[in-house]
Amino acid sequence: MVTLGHYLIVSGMLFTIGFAGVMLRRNLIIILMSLELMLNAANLSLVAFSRFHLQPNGLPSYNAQVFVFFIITVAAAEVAVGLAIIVALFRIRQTTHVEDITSLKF
Amino acid sequence: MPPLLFWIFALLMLVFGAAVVINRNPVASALSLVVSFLGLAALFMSLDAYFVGIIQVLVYAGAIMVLFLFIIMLLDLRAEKLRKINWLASAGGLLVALALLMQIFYVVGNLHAAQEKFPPLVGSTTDDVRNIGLLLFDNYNAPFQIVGILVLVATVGVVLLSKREVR
Amino acid sequence: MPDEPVPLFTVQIDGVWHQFPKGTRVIEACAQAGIFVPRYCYHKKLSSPGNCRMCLVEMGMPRLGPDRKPELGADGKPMINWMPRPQISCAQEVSEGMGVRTNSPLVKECQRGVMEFLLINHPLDCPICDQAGECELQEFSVEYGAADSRFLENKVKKPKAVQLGPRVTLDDERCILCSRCIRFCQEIVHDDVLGFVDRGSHTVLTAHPGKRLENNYSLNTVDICPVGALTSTDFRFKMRVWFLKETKSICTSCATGCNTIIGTREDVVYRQTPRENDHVNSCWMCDHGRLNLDYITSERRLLEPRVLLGDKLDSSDWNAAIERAALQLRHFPGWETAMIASARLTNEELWLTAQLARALGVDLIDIVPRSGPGDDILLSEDRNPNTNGARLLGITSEPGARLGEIAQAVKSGRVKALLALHENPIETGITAEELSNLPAFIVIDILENAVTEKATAVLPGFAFVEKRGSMINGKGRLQRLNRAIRGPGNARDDWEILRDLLQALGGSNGLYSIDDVFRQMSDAVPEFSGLTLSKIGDLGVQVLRARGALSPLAEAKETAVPPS
Amino acid sequence: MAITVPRPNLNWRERLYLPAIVAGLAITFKHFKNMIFGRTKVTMEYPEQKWDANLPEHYRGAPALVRDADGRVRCVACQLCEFICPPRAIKMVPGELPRTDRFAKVEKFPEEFDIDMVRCIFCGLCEEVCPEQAIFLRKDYAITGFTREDMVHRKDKLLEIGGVMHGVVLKWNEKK
Amino acid sequence: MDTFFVTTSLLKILGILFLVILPMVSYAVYAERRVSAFMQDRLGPNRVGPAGLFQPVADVAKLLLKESFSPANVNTFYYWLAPCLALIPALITIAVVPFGSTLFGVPMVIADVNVGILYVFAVASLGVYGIVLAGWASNSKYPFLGGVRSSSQMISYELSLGLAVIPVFLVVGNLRLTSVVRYQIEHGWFIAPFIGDWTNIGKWLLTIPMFISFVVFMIAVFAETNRLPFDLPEAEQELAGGYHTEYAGMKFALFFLGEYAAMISGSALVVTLFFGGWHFPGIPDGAHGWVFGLINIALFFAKVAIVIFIFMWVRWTLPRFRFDQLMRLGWLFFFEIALVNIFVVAGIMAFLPT
Repeated sequence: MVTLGHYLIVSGMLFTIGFAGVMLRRNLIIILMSLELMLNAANLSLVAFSRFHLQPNGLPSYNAQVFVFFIITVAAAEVAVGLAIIVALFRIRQTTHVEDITSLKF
Repeated sequence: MPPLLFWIFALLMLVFGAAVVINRNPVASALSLVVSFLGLAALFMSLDAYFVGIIQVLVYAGAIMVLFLFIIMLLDLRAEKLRKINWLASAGGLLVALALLMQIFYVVGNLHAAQEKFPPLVGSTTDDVRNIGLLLFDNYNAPFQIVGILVLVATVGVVLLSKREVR
Repeated sequence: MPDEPVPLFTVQIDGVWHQFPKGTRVIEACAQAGIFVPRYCYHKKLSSPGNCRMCLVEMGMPRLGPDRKPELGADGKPMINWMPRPQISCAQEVSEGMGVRTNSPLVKECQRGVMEFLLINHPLDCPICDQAGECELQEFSVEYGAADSRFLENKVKKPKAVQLGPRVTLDDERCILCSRCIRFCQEIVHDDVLGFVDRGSHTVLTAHPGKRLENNYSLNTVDICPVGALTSTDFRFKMRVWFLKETKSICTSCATGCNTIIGTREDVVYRQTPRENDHVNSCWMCDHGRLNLDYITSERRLLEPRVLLGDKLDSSDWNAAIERAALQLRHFPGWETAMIASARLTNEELWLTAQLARALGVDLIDIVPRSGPGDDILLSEDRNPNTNGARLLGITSEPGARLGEIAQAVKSGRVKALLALHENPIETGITAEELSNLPAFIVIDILENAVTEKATAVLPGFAFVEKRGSMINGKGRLQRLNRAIRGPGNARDDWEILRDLLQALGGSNGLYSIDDVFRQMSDAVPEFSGLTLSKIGDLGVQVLRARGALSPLAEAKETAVPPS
Repeated sequence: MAITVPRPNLNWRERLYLPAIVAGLAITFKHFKNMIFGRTKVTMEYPEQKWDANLPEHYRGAPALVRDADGRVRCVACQLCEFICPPRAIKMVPGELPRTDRFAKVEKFPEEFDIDMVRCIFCGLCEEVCPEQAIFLRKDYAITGFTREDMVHRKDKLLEIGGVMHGVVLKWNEKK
Repeated sequence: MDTFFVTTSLLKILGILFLVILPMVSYAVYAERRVSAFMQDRLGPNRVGPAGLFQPVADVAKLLLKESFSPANVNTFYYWLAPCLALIPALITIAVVPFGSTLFGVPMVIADVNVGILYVFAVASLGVYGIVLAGWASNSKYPFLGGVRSSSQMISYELSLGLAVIPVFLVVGNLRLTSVVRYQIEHGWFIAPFIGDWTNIGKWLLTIPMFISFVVFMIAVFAETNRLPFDLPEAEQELAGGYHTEYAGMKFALFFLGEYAAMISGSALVVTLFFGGWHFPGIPDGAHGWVFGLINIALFFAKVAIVIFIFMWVRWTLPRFRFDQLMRLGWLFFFEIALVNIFVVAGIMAFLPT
């Protein structure tokens, strides 16, 4: 039987994968993708809690799903801005590698 | 949802999530992320959150990842594959990540509610779009407006950032 | 030629005054003035009987005044008294103050009339006739003849496909009775076999009773026949001449090195004809050399390199074959190796052979002499085309002098490696059994023979029509061979084989083309200095006699070339 | 020099483009409708309907060798067609007629005569150049085969297509 | 989940896929060739079988028997993956479209989910991967340009596509496609207000924005399916075939079939959203007998066929746009029209209760 714990563990593992990606990879685009993984891990937890904590009328608590909606929206905006920055960086430095971009001024 | 399907989709999501990090080719990473998100959307649906699941596919798989793919292809990142791996830093990062995972296991293991089953739904979830919409426009109207402004600002920012300097 | 200066005569041709040496025939004077006079019976190497009447021109002598001095016209030149009738220009020699008109209405009328007479009995079978395309009757009837025939009667029937000799077939209907062939046999070969019989329209060319046209120069009559009457039995009906790609080359059947044109189509040699070179062969060549082409398409041509793998001679690709051959050569020291080169090779190949001998440290090297009865015309006693080249490049000092030594060394087992280039060692007295006992026996040749089976490596080369290069003829003239066709199968140009062997033995040598080889050779050989393959030209360069006295290497006997 | 083509000034109705689009759709639909109801008939359904009957007098189909009224192959292997052929479709090997032949005086005949119909461009130059009126372009146009080898017309095939030609000049029978 | 549900679902999936959609896809190719021929006063394929009806079979046999090779220097895995990705999204869109009323009491829709139209958009947006990957993996400049063009075109027109249908759902009040059909049965087709209660003024008023919605949606579907006049990704004259230049044999056929499958799903959506789905005035639904159930299914696909014909009709009439014109049209015209249209419908809904 699948319990809340299962979802939380899976969510935690996904978060860890994303975290490891941010820590290990030096490619800006991969780092951005890993960030998305972490955000989605949080989403999974939120939805799991939403299903777990029912409203008095017996429906899921939709507050959490509204949060997920916001997270997805903000993530989309973040990716757009992030990728725009990466493209701008690439035009100047011809690289997307974080170790090559160490000076603040470019 | 049958446990079997849960495990299939969870495994799909985790394996391809790991593939995102492990793959040296950015295109492969991006495509792995798409599959991972599809698994995640399935998990959302297993939690009776159809709207969120579909939005996940629509926004993430359909829009954001296309954007990623687009940028990767346009930037021609093939040279990145040749870089050497800093094994020391990698080991350190992995250690920190493992520590985090241990912590999560510990917390979830000690969480009482985590051992409980999901309570059965009383009402029908088929109207979750309506319910979420009502909640969004009633209780969360102000945040919704703010997110709208945020998206607008992001749009302007992106246009500014990606504009080539005209001389 | 007498040493005293030849007097020059002033002659007016078509209104322009020219000067010609005494003795020039008018037709030649016109040619030197750039005016072509049509002719059939005239041939510049033969006498002028004047029996075709095609070369009629108007002539005139200076009008003499009462003082027996030419009267001068307004331009200060003599006035000319034109003769009322046209004269043949081939039999008349120029004289002082002579006038010639080659394009007057009278001349044109005469030419048209002569053409019409010639065509009366000439069959209109150009589609069949082998001469079509190089037929003077065809050409002149376009240029000087009338468009239509007015002849309504039946044409005279004459013998067709008459075997004049073993190599010449006559079609009497086509003969226009110019007598070039008769005069050639009389004047050049001194073998008087041909003549005309019967009268008028029924005159035919034939061999004298009991004689045949079988001298060694009979095919030259085919070349000089202006129409398709005399045909080469060998070439007859094989290929139309306009398909033939003509490559200037030389004959390699004897040391004379007659200049030739090789007619080929799609890598098939169809005929070989002499090319005019007054230093060598005038306009002629012998039948023996002309027809010595069969072996090029022989069944026995070697088409693929073969090397000994295990105990079997097996086909191989060139890289492997060269490598194996080089390996076999390198295995033995120079004093255990002998080389039999050939005077049929070009200078370039002999040069590379010499280089190879030096690289291997080989001292035992010679060529196989080859001789046969010569004649006083063109055929040389030395049947090798490049003996002088072999001498000059140090392959041999006296051809064949060391062959016995080589045979002895092979017999005694002192020599363990033998390299034969375009020669069969059996001719030098080595038996097949001794050859099969040799640990290394490398053959570069074009035809398979009894000993190629005994070889440890067989490297197929090219025949003379397939390669470019130079040779020195018996009179010390450096002449050039040109490639007429591509080689068959997987065979390869000999100089490339030798170059690759050299490279396999000693690394890169910077030779990428046959011109590179000649350049390297001309740097080292003083006789060749300043020359390149292209500078040799079509007519060759005298390299051995040009330096003062006759080179001791050259043959003593002069080739009798008729005065030109 | 570049020429700037002035763009026409469109009024608002034209700028809407919709009337033009609708008009275009109407035109294509009209053609569609006419085709459906069989009112348009522009295509000839080739294998069923042949246009042999409509072939013009000077139609240039497959080249072929002809015999004359005496049954003699008219070709004397002069190879002029081989020479003139622009795509080099013609190949022949000339041979010598035996002395015993009725037309031995012709001396020459084509031992092999191949026309590669894959290469042939039906230009008719071979017919034009032939001094013996031996090769004619016949009206066969559907030349098919499964292999390249099939598409090479050998001498017998060419003679079969060519048949007997009447009314040609019989030069070898008459005065000569 | 009971066995009955699983069994009927499987039957529906297999039936609709193998009996209807796949034959329809292959015959759409044949129809395209015939229609284009007729419009150009030709005959089109009429050799294989009666009236050329077996042409698709011959085509498939030919394409299947062709050598399936990968060119040198392509990214082999993605090169092979791309054709599959191009076909699958187009096919699974059909899952939420009601293609009939009921048959033996079983609703004729594979998955009647409450997020129907969102599902359609979500799946359709995955279709771009096939094309982008094909363009990128081919490692060749024309396919790459085609792939880039295609993805920007599809992303751009997805906006118009989504915005164009919002008025429909504003009126219906539900994202289910079955609800859309039911609404139209009760209130008349969106595109034809005279069906049903024709005295209702509000319905007539709504027809104007609905027609605009229909036109914008239709045009956006043209762009989404890469069909002329929006076939820039595969413009032969400029891109030598675009993203599938390097493909041959069955892999090429998958792209081809994907394009037609997308056209069929698009047509099915148009029929469902604006033409009352399987409904036709006067014909009862499947509850009155299985014959009517079958008739309803036939009706639905007949309507789809008509819309497909319109697709072909337009293709063989209009010339291709230039790429900047295409993008300008999408972003500066249809996007705004669709937005304004939403406000108009919202206004009508607010002030004119039906």
